[in-house]
Amino acid sequence: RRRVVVGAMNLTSHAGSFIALERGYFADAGLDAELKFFQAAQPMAVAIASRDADFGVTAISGGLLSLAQKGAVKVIGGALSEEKGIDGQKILASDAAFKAGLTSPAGLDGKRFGITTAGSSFHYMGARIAAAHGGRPEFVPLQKVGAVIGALKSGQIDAWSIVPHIAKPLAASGAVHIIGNVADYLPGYQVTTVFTSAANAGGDRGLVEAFLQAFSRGVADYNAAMVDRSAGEAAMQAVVDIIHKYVYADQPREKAAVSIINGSMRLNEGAAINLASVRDQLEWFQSEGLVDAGITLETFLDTSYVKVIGA
Amino acid sequence: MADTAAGMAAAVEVPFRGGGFAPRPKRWVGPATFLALIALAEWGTWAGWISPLTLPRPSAVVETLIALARSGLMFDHLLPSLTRLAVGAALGVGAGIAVGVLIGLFSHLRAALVPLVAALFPIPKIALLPLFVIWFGIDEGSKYALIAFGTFTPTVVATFGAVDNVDRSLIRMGQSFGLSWWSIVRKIVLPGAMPGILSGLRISLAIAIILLVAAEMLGARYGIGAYILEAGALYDLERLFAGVVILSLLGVLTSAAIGALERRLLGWRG
Amino acid sequence: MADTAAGMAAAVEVPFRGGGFAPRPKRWVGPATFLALIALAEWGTWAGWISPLTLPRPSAVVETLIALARSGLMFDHLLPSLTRLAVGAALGVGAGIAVGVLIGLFSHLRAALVPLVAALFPIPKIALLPLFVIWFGIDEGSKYALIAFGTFTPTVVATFGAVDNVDRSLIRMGQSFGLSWWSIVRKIVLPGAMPGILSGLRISLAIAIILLVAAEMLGARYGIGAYILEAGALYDLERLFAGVVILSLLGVLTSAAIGALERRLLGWRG
Amino acid sequence: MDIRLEAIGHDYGRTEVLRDITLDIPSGRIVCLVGPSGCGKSTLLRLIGGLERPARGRVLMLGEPPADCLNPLTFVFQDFALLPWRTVRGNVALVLEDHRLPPGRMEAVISDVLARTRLSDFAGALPRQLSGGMKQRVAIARALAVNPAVMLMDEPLSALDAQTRELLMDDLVALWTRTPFTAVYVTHNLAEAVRLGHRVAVLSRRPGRIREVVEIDRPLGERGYADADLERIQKHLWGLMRDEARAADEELVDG
Amino acid sequence: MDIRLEAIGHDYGRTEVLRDITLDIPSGRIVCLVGPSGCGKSTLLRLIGGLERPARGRVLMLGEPPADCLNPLTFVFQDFALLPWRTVRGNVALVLEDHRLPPGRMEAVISDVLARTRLSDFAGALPRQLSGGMKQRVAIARALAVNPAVMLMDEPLSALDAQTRELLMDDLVALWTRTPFTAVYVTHNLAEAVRLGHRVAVLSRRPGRIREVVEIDRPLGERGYADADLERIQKHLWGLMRDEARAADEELVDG
Ligand SMILES: Nc1ncnc2c1ncn2[C@@H]1O[C@H](COP(=O)(O)OP(=O)(O)OP(=O)(O)O)[C@@H](O)[C@H]1O
Ligand SMILES: Nc1ncnc2c1ncn2[C@@H]1O[C@H](COP(=O)(O)OP(=O)(O)OP(=O)(O)O)[C@@H](O)[C@H]1O
Ligand SMILES: [Mg+2]
Ligand SMILES: [Mg+2]
Repeated sequence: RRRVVVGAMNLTSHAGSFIALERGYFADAGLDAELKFFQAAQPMAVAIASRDADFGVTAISGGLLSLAQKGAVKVIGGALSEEKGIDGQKILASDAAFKAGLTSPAGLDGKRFGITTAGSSFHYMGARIAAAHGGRPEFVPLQKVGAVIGALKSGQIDAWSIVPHIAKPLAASGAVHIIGNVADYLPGYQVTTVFTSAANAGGDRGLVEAFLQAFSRGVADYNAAMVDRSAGEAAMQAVVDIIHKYVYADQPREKAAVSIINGSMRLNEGAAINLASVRDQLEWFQSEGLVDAGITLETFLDTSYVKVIGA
Repeated sequence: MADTAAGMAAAVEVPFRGGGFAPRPKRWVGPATFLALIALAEWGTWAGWISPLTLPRPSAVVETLIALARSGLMFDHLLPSLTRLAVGAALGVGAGIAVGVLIGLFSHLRAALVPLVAALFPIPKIALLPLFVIWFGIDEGSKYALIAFGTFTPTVVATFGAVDNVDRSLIRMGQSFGLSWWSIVRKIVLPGAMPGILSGLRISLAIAIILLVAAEMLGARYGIGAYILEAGALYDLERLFAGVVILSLLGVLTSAAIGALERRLLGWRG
Repeated sequence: MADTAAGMAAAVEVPFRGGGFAPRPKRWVGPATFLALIALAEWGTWAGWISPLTLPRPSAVVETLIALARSGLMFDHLLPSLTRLAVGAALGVGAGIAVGVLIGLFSHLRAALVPLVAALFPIPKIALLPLFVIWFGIDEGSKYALIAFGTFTPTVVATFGAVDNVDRSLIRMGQSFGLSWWSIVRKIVLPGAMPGILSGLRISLAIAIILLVAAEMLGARYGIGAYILEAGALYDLERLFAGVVILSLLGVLTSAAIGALERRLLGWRG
Repeated sequence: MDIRLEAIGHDYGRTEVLRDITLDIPSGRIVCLVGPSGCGKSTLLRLIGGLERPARGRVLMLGEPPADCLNPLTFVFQDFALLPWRTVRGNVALVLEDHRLPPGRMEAVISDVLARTRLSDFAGALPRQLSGGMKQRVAIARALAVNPAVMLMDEPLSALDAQTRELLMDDLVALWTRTPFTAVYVTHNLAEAVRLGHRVAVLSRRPGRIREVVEIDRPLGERGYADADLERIQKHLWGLMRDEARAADEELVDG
Repeated sequence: MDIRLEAIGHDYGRTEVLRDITLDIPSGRIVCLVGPSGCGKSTLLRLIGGLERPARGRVLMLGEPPADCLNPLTFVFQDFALLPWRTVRGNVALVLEDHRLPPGRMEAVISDVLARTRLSDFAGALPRQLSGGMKQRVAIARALAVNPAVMLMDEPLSALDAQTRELLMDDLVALWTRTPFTAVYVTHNLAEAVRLGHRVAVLSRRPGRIREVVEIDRPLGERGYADADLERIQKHLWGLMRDEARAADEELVDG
């Protein structure tokens, strides 16, 4: 059995990996998988470049594109994506900004929009959503999701966008308000992708295929249990149990379950990837001068493993 | 009595005009200040004129610490941090002392390395974090490297300064008695540089503790720094302060340890 | 000649056994080392045995710097950073010197504050970042505060150490001539403490530059620290190194400025 | 103005340093204090100058200090105690600045004392540029600037080399001959004591007591570089102190 | 073993420090070097000891050093140059350790020299516990331990107080009387020179040249504390040097 290190974060969007590991799908595919946890997406990409990890799931960011350009990593499939009709990422406004009139994304122009770092997915979303109404927000880099939450709660930034299981409890507390859905602006948005080192993608097809196969089984289980709810209540509770081992592990099961269920978003079946969304993201990063203009889709994308959608 | 001797002259006692400008230890003031500040914070947070967003209640911090110790998590966080500190600082300080002594002894090395060290000194280590991951991996390697790198430069500077400050007349004495170069280095230069090296060590270890948090920004699940960062990200002030208190104690302990080492090694200073 | 005087005795010239242990400046070695290292990196990245993941090509870094300067963005980043450094360091150093002098002069204050400062010293400033944001807001306030706080403690320590080290015999002289307390402080203690205070300033400003990156982690779009962080997030090594080079130069310049200040203020040391 | 020490005693912690010292310092005369190392000479001088308070006994000033005296009891220290960041002129000015002299007066006083100590050419020099002997001349100039009633001199020449010491002794004699001053002069050096002292008080080992007070009648100006009479007194003093000096030297400083 | 200086000259940068020094140091005698401050006495001693290379001229050793001599030219420094982290015994041992003596020999040598300098009781003391006089006795013991052919002493007593100086001079005379040693003895102090020197060489101001060499015949043991004959020689020497000493003292150290 091949040893592989799978990079993950303590988020429901990584459920595909959790389920594949817990239910032995990796083992079935001949892989001896180990999960390695990261606090942020950027270090995970760096870790794959440095061969500390073999596979990861993360948003397309400027850092990922840069590493791909340096020949270190390759995107091989899709993971999380926005889908009309399924509760997706929310656009938030702080209480103060809301009271001052920021009640819809149309008012984002000139507002302080929280992001973790320049070139992060938050940066892309904020810019695209505001641009839909002809606006340009001021982006405030805060490094960590926790810091963005704090800044939004205390009204030091005006707006942010984030996955539903974080957005909903925040809105419930009254400190912030949901003013829109990301899916309305970026339909089919390919939020996160599966990626590996360029060496794996180019030279170890067997390994990559094995991983994708196991990962896809995990994804299928998740979608069935949590998104489509077609597998029944017991199956859903079983998946929640698995996810709870990794997400909100420090909270009691009942409390965590609510958040986990709230946060359910579609993962791409068979790790299919939405090429149109990916292209749009690349173009935006390039137009902002965040990544080199010479990067092409081929530079960072290997579409030979999974189905391409939206092309 | 004075009058009998000096006749009419007035006898005045010499007025006292000395004293002062000599710090006297006041043992109770230090602890009392700490207690007063903590009591103030407790009262403020309890009465409400300090908002819980501004400062956690001291008693809550203490409770957090106790819970942390009870659950055994304290140990889970301390062990990796202490290991990182020990390994990283040992590497950085060891290399720093070696390079510092070489710089102190050889003019060519000094000319080559001193500007290099001066240029490395003001580089913030967090800025290099992404590079360290590529160079040393995401695991313990990059954490050791970060702490080692952070302690290396101040140790070098302190060490070659200490070697420079070794009394040249002692070295001349050694030469005048025909001592070999190696004897002079071993018996005169190194012991003579020891006080300076130890006080450099004090600074280096303080820096190592400060860098712990930066080192644990990347890929650490356990460790005091990771604990603090997590608490910070969650705006959990109790845990944040609990972590800070642990680091602060660690700093005080390290400093006391070096004090003990100094008393042992530098007893000759009296 | 010797033989005529000493008869049969052999005349041997005294062998030389001094020298060494005295560093000699070698002007060309320092720059040469820099150039050699840069040339090596250039060659390595060009020939491919240094991967672009590990190190950027030096010439590309220089190009980035030139482009940055040409586009005027350099100025946009430098201005806020220099302002933050100036305001933060002025606050921290000013308060640090004041508190340090008071600690040096008054035993009660010393007993109260020294343990406090010792406990604050090992607290990593990045750990407190979330707290500073709450206390001082996400804008310039928290950045000034972070730099001020980071420079405050080392300045206090250096200053009261310097006051303690003022030659007591000079103070006794002042008293013996009936100088007022205030005259002694102003004319003897403060000038006497100046060398120690200035060398403390050197360290404090180095720390201020290092803290710039941490300070600009939260909510800064412009600034050298923000530029470095952004480059790190984008894994853009050219820009990362360009930023680090700017900080390094800033450090070297600050150090030179303090050197000039020392030559001006401490000319009496000769 | 005379000084009288009445049964002075002093301790540091549990160490008795001085015991029952009674001594008169008459106006216009130089009283030398000699004694082995650590017998409390410097302590006694600090007590006289008011820099410390005696544990027992009193130090009395009898009579008025001279009219324009700014600092009746003025020290000259072994280590010169010059401010290294002030010039020669600035160091002298230091002790006048607090006194709000009429305008021009300060300049006049400084020029006068620098001239008397032959330092006029060096007014702008910094201490680090001066030899030890010159530094001590600056310290003497500074002491003269406040026109003291009594000079308290703590081994003023012992940090100097033998030749400079010789030269400065001549200078002191010349200064005294022009305008006699009162002084308590602490020294280890018996040659100095017999050259400069009208009265030499010999202290015993710690706790310091007065063993003998020797009067020397010959006028200061007539005492030569190597004078047989003085040699005799010096030999007598050495006889008194020799064994104690040896014992004091062989004492361990601590533990 | 004799030492001969042949037309020694030396410069530091563009300053000429010594000029054309020719001098013999005969075996078993003490040659004193006196001269004003900065005239190059210490430099000359360093040249003799091989710690610096003369710019001009040669320093020659004539004849063989004694059989068990470990370090023919051995210094005694003004500032003692003891390692503060070693005990008295350790400081003496330092200069023997490199010589691979037969077992037990080192211990024997150390005990012997400590006894000769009356330091046996202080073998375990650290330098900081010792008075200046004791420290210099340790330095002398250390020098004796290597059984030098020539002792090069650079103002060995000038860091000590006058009384200790007196005591140590007696010690040196006693040591020399028991086993005469050869020495070059630099001093500022003419009293020391006439007490300890068989031959006194007077140097001029910088650049140092030899102005006069005075022979003193009277045996060391017979020279007393204040001796009329010696006083006469001392006066003569002082006459030679006085003006130069004054000029040297009034020189600014730089700019
Ligand atoms: N401030 C002090 N605190 C404690 N002990 C002191 C203090 N000052 C002096 N002593 C001790 O008091 C004794 C007398 O000291 P003092 O300096 O007066 O002697 P001295 O006669 O001037 O000696 P010396 O000849 O070495 O100058 C010494 O044993 C000294 O260690
Ligand atoms: N290493 C050196 N480099 C440059 N100049 C030096 C050096 N050593 C001594 N000098 C200069 O050479 C001159 C002679 O110095 P030296 O120490 O030999 O004089 P000295 O006669 O021993 O003086 P003193 O009586 O003060 O001990 C002085 O002017 C001194 O400043
Ligand atoms: Mg004294
Ligand atoms: Mg000399």
